[in-house]
Amino acid sequence: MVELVSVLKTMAVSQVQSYPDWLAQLFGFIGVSLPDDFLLFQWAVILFTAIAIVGQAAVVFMVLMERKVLAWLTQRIGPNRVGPFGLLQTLADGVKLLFKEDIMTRDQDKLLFTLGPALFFLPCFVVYALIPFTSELLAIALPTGALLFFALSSISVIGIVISGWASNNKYSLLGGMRSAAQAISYEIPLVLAVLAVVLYAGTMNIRDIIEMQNNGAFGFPFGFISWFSIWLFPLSFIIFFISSIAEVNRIPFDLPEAESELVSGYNTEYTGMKFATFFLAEYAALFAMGALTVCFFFGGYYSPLGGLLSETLKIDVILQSLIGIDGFAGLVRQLEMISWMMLKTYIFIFVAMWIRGSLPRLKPDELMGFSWKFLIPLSLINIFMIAIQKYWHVTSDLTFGLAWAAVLVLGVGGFCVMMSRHFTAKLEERFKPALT
Amino acid sequence: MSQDQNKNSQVFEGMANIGKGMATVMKHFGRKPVTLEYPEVMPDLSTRFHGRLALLTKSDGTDLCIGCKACAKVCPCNDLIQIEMHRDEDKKPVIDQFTIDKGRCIFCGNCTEVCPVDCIKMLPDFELSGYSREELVLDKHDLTLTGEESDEWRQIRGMNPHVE
Amino acid sequence: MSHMYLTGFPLLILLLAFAGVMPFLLMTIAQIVQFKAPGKGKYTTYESGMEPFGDARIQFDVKFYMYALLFIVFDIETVFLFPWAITYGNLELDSMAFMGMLLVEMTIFIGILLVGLIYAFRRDALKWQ
Amino acid sequence: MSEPTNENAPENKEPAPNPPQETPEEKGPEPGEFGKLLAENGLTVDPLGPDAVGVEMIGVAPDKVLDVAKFLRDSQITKMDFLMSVSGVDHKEYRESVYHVYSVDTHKSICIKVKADNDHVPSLMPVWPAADWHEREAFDLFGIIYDGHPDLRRLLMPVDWIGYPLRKDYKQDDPRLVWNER
Amino acid sequence: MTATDVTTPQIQIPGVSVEQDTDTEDLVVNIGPQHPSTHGVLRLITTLNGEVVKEMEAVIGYLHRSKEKMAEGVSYFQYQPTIDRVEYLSSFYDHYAYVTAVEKIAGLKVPKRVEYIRMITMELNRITSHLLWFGTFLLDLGATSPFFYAFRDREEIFKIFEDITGARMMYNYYRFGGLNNDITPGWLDKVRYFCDWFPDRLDEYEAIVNKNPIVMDRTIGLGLIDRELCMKYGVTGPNIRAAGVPMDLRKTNPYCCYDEIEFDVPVGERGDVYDRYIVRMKEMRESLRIIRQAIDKIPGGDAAEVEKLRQAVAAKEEAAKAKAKETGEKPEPVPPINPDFEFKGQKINLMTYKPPAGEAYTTVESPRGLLGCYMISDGTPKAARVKWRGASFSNLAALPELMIGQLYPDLMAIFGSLDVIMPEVDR
Repeated sequence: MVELVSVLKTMAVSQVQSYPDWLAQLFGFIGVSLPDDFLLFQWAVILFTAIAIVGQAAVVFMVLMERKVLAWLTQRIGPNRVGPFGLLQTLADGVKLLFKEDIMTRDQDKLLFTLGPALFFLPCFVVYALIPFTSELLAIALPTGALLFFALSSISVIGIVISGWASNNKYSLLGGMRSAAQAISYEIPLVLAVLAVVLYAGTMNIRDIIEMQNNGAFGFPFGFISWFSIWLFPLSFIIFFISSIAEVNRIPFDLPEAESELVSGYNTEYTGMKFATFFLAEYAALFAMGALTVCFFFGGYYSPLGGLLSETLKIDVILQSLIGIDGFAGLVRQLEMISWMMLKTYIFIFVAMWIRGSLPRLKPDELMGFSWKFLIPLSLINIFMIAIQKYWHVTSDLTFGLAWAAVLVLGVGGFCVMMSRHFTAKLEERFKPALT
Repeated sequence: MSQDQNKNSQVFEGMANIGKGMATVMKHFGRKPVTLEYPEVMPDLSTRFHGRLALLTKSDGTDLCIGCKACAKVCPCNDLIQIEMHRDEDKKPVIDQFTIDKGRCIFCGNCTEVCPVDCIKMLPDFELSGYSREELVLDKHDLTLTGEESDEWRQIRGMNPHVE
Repeated sequence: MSHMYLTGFPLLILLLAFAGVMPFLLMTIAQIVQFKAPGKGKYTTYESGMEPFGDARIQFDVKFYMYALLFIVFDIETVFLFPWAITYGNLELDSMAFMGMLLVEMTIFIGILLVGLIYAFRRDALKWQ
Repeated sequence: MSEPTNENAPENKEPAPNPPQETPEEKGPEPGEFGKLLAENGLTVDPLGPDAVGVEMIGVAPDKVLDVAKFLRDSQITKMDFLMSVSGVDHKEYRESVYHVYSVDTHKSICIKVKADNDHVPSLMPVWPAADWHEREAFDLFGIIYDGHPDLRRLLMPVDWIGYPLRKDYKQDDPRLVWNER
Repeated sequence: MTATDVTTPQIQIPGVSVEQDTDTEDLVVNIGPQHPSTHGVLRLITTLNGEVVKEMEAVIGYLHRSKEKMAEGVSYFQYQPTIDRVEYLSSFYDHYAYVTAVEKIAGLKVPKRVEYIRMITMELNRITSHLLWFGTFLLDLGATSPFFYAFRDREEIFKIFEDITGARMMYNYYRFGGLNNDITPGWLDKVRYFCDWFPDRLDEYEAIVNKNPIVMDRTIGLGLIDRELCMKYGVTGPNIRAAGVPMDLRKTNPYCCYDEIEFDVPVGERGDVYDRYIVRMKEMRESLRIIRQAIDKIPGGDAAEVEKLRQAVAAKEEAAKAKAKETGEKPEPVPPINPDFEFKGQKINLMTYKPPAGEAYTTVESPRGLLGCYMISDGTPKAARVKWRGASFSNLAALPELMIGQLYPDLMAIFGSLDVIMPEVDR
C-alpha cells in the first residue's frame, strides 16, 4: 500500500507542480494556507472527496425529487414527514434499508448474488470521474472520454445479468435476459448519436466538447446558439435522449424491472443493502446520463447567456468592492459553473421523471424493434447527414449544402415514410384475424 | 376507426400524441393536491357514516335499550352482539351487559336498522384501532353515550330529539 | 492545462477502488447491524407465493442471442467509426480532397452496415420471441 | 328484470301458495312457448311453468338433455346460444343441475332442469362449451358428475378436499380446517 | 402440482405456430397467487418458451369464501351485507340482483323513486368500477399517473355514495321493496355537479391514453375476442360489446327503469384490447348521460321536497285527528303522498322476512358483464339456494385460450382488459 501511494505520488509530482489557484482561494477563505508541498496527490484526494460528495448528494436528492415530482404530477403531496419538506426522507429510507434483514435463499449462487449489485454499482459511480462538473472539478479529462464512458456504462449490464441468473428466480432470469438484450440494443444508437457530436467537435474529450460549444465554434459567440443542441437538434439529440433513458432502464423502457409483469425483474430477490445498492446505482446512472446529455448537447457548465455570467458581470470585482476581499475570480467562476451544470442536469432528470409519470411501458418486442428498426438506421442516416453538413461547413460549397438537404429530405423523410408503412402494414396484419 | 389508427401510427403523429399526453400530465403539476394529511386534517364524513357503534340513551342518561336482541338476530356475524339482561320487579328490562366485538364487526349497519327504539347507532368515527384484540371488545360502558351526546346525535340524524 | 489530462489517473484508480469497495463495505455494515428474524418461508425463492417448481436456470432460445451477435458486429463497427470521426472532424479547408475521400469511405462503410441491418431485418433476426 | 322472456307472465305475481316445481305431477303447469315448440319437434319435456321472473322452466330427463339442448341452440326460432350458468341444486332426495340459457339475438332465456340420475348428468359441453367451468364448479360443490366432461376436477375447493360443501348434508368437520383447532 | 399436471387442451390459433424446439427448455412460471398484476389471488400456471406463452392454466379458488353456502345458513336480511363482498367494486349490482330476486319471488311492488335512485347509484357504481379498471389497466401497462387520477375521481363518487349509504364500498343500501334510507337533501345536486365535472376528467384521460402510440402498440390487435369465443366461454359485458355484439341487458331486457331512459350501447369493431378500452371509456359517458336523465326524471325530486310533502300529509292527518277528537267521529282519511315518491314500498319486517316458495333468476348488466342471481326459496326464512353467476367467472375462463401464442408481457394487457375481479370469480 505504501509503495502504491509513493508510486502514485511520484507520478503526480512528475506531472504537475502546482494546484489550481481557486483552491488556494477557497482554503484561504476558510483560513488555511496550503503547505508548499501540497501537490497533486493531495489535490486528487480533495477532488475525489468533492466528486464523491457531489455525486452522492445528487443521487440522494434525486430519489426525493423523483417521489416529489411524481406526487406533484398526480396531485399528491409526496414525502413530507421526515425533515423539512421531507428532505431527509431518502436518508430515512437508507437507514431503514441498512437495518433490514439481508435474505439469501437456499438455491442462490451466494457469490454471484453478492457480486451482482457491486458490479452494477461500480461503473455507475466510476463514470462520475468523466463528468466535468466544472472545468476543474473533473477527475480525469481523457482524450477518449466519451468512449470510456460508454465502455464503462456497458459493464453494468453484466451486473444485472449476473444477479438475474444468480437469483434462481424465473422473473429475475427473464428480467436479466431482457436487460441484456435491451442494454446492448440501445447502446448502439446511443454511441452513434454521440458519434455525430464527436464528428462535430473533432474530439472525444468531454471537456473539450464543452469548450468547443462555447468558443464560438460556429461563428456564434452567443451562448446557447452555439450549443450542439441547436445544430444537432432533432435527430442526434432525440436519439441520444431516448437511448439514454433506455440505458438507465426507466419507464417507458423499464422492462428489466417491469413490476406488473416481472414483479421486480432482476432485483426481485434482493433485500436490504443489496437492494439499496441497485437503487443507488440506478439513480447514479440516471444522473450521469443527464449530465452527459448536458455536456454533449447543452454547453455543459456554461451559461446559456454566453460564456460565464460571473465574467460578464464582473462579480468578483463587485464582491471585492463590497467586502473588500481580493482575488475571488476563480472561486466564483467555479461555483457558477457547477450551478449551471447541476441546473441543466436536473432539468433533464426532471424531464425523465415527467416521462415516467406520463408514458406506459413498451413491450419487449416493440422495444427491440424500436431500437433496431428505427433508432439504429436513423442514427446511421444521421451520421451521414452530419458528415456532409460538416463538409459544407468547412468548404462552404453549396453543392454539399444541397446534398445535405437532399439527405435530410430523402433519407430521413423516406425513412420515416417507410417506417410508417411498416407500422401500418403491421397493424393491418394484426387486424386481419378480426376483419376476416 | 381503423383508418384513424393507421394514420396515427405514423411516426410524427405518434410523437405529437405523446407530447399531448405529456402536456396533459403536466397540467396537473400545479394543481392543488387532493390528498388529506390525515392525522392533522380529518376527512369530512357523512352523518350516515358507518363507523363506531354506540348505544344512545334517553335524554336523562338512562338506558334506552329494551333488550329485544333484534340487533343480535340480524347481525351477519355469529355472536358478535351479546346482550345479557333481566327484568326487574316492574317487568322492565335492565341491560346487564351489552358486548360488541368490534374486531369482527363488518359495519354493515343491519343492527341500527332493526332497532325498534333507535338505540344502537353508528357514528361517523372511524378511528377504531386498538393495541390488542381484547381492546376491541366493547362492553356496555364503552358503547353507551351520555344523554347530551345522544340528544345531539338524534338531532343530527333528524330523529325525535328528546326521548323520555 | 494539458497536464491535467494526466493528473486524473490516480484519481480514476481511487474512484474505481472506492466504487468497488463501497458496496461490499455497505453490505458488511448491514450484515453487522441488521435485525435478523429467521423464518422458514423467507428462504424460498419468490414465485408468487407458491413453492417454486423446476429450475430457473434453463437453456434459452437461441433467438435471444441473435441480438448479442448483431450487437457485437455493430459495436465493433462503431468503435471503428470513432477514429474516423475524429480525423474527419479535425480537418481543415486545405485537405479537402482527403476529406472527400473520407466521406466516400464512410459512405461505403455505413452502407455495408445498413445493408447488413436490412438483411437481418428481412431474415426476421430482429423478431423478439 | 321486467318480463324479458315470457309475455304470459303475470305482471305482479302474488305469493304462490304452491310453487310450480314442487308438485309438477299433480297440477301440471301448461307448457310455455319453448315447451310447445319442443313438443312439436318430438322432444318431450316436463313443463315446470315460469319462474318468478317469467323465465320458462322445463324439466328434462338426463338422457334427453343433449338433444333438447342441441335443438334449443340450433333452432332458428329459439337460437339459445349463450349459456349463462349451470347451478347445482340439492333437493335432499336428489340433486339437480339447472341450466340458464339466453339468446343473444332474441333476448329470451330458458331454464333447463335436469334431475341427476344417481348424481350423474350428461355434460352439456358439446353443445355449450361455456359449461366447462360451471360444470366443474357444480361438481366441486355438489358432487354432480357430468359424464363426458373432458376435465372434471375440483375448481374452487382445494384438490384434496373431502366432501361436497354445498350439499345440505355436508358437515364442516374436516379435521384439517383451521378454525376447528381453536 | 408439477409441470406435467398442466393439462390445458392445446388450442391452435390460425397464423400462430407454437413450434417446439428440442434445444430449448420451457419455463414454467407460476403467475400468482401473489403477483402484482393478477388483481387478487389468481394463479396462472404458464409455460413459456422464451417469452411466448405455450400453455396456460388458470387456477382459481384462493378467495373462495363460500358465499353461496352462507346464504343457506342465515336469514335473507342477514345475508345482505355479505353480498357486498361478493363483488366489492360494484356491489350495488349484486345487491340489485339479490333484492330483485326476492322482490320477484315475493311479488313486492317497488316504488318508482326507489328504482330511479337504484339506477343512479348503479350507474355511478359503473363509473367507479370502470375508473378502477382504467387505473389498474394502465398501471399494468406501466403508466403510473392515470392510476392516481382514476382514484382521485373515484373518491368523488365515494363521497356521493357515503352521503346516502354511510359507506364507501360496502353499501348495503337496497332493501326488499325499497331502500335503507331516502337520499339526503341536496344529494341530487351533488350528483349533477359530478356529472358536469367528470367529462373534463374523461377528456384528460383520453388525451393521455387514447392516441398514445405505446398504448396503441400494446393493445391494438391483441387478445382478439369475437362472437364465437364469447359464446364459447360465456364472455359478457364490455368484452362482448367490444366484439361488436350489442348485448346489453339494459337495452335488450330492460330492468329497473332503463326503458324510460335514452342511451346508446357502445360497441367495438375488432374486439381487441384497445376496443375494450374504448368501449369502457364510452360507457362511462353513457352512464353520465343516464344519470343526468334519471336526475331529471326522478319522481318526487330532491329529498327535501319529498320531506315537505310528507310533512304536509302528516300535518293534515294531525288536523284530521284533532277534528275527529272534537267531533268524536272517525278521522277522515287523508290521501297519502304518491306511493311512487316513497323510498320504501310495502312495510315488511326485515328481521323475520321470508318470501314464499318460488325461484327466480335475475340478471343485471354489471360493469363486468352479465351478473346473475339464481335464488330458490322454500318458504323458510333462509334461502334454499343462492347461486351467483359472476361475469368475471366466465370472462376469466377465456383467458387461457386468448393467451396461447402471445408474448408474456401481453398477458397483462389481455388479462387487464378482461376486467376480472377475483372475489366474483371465487365467491
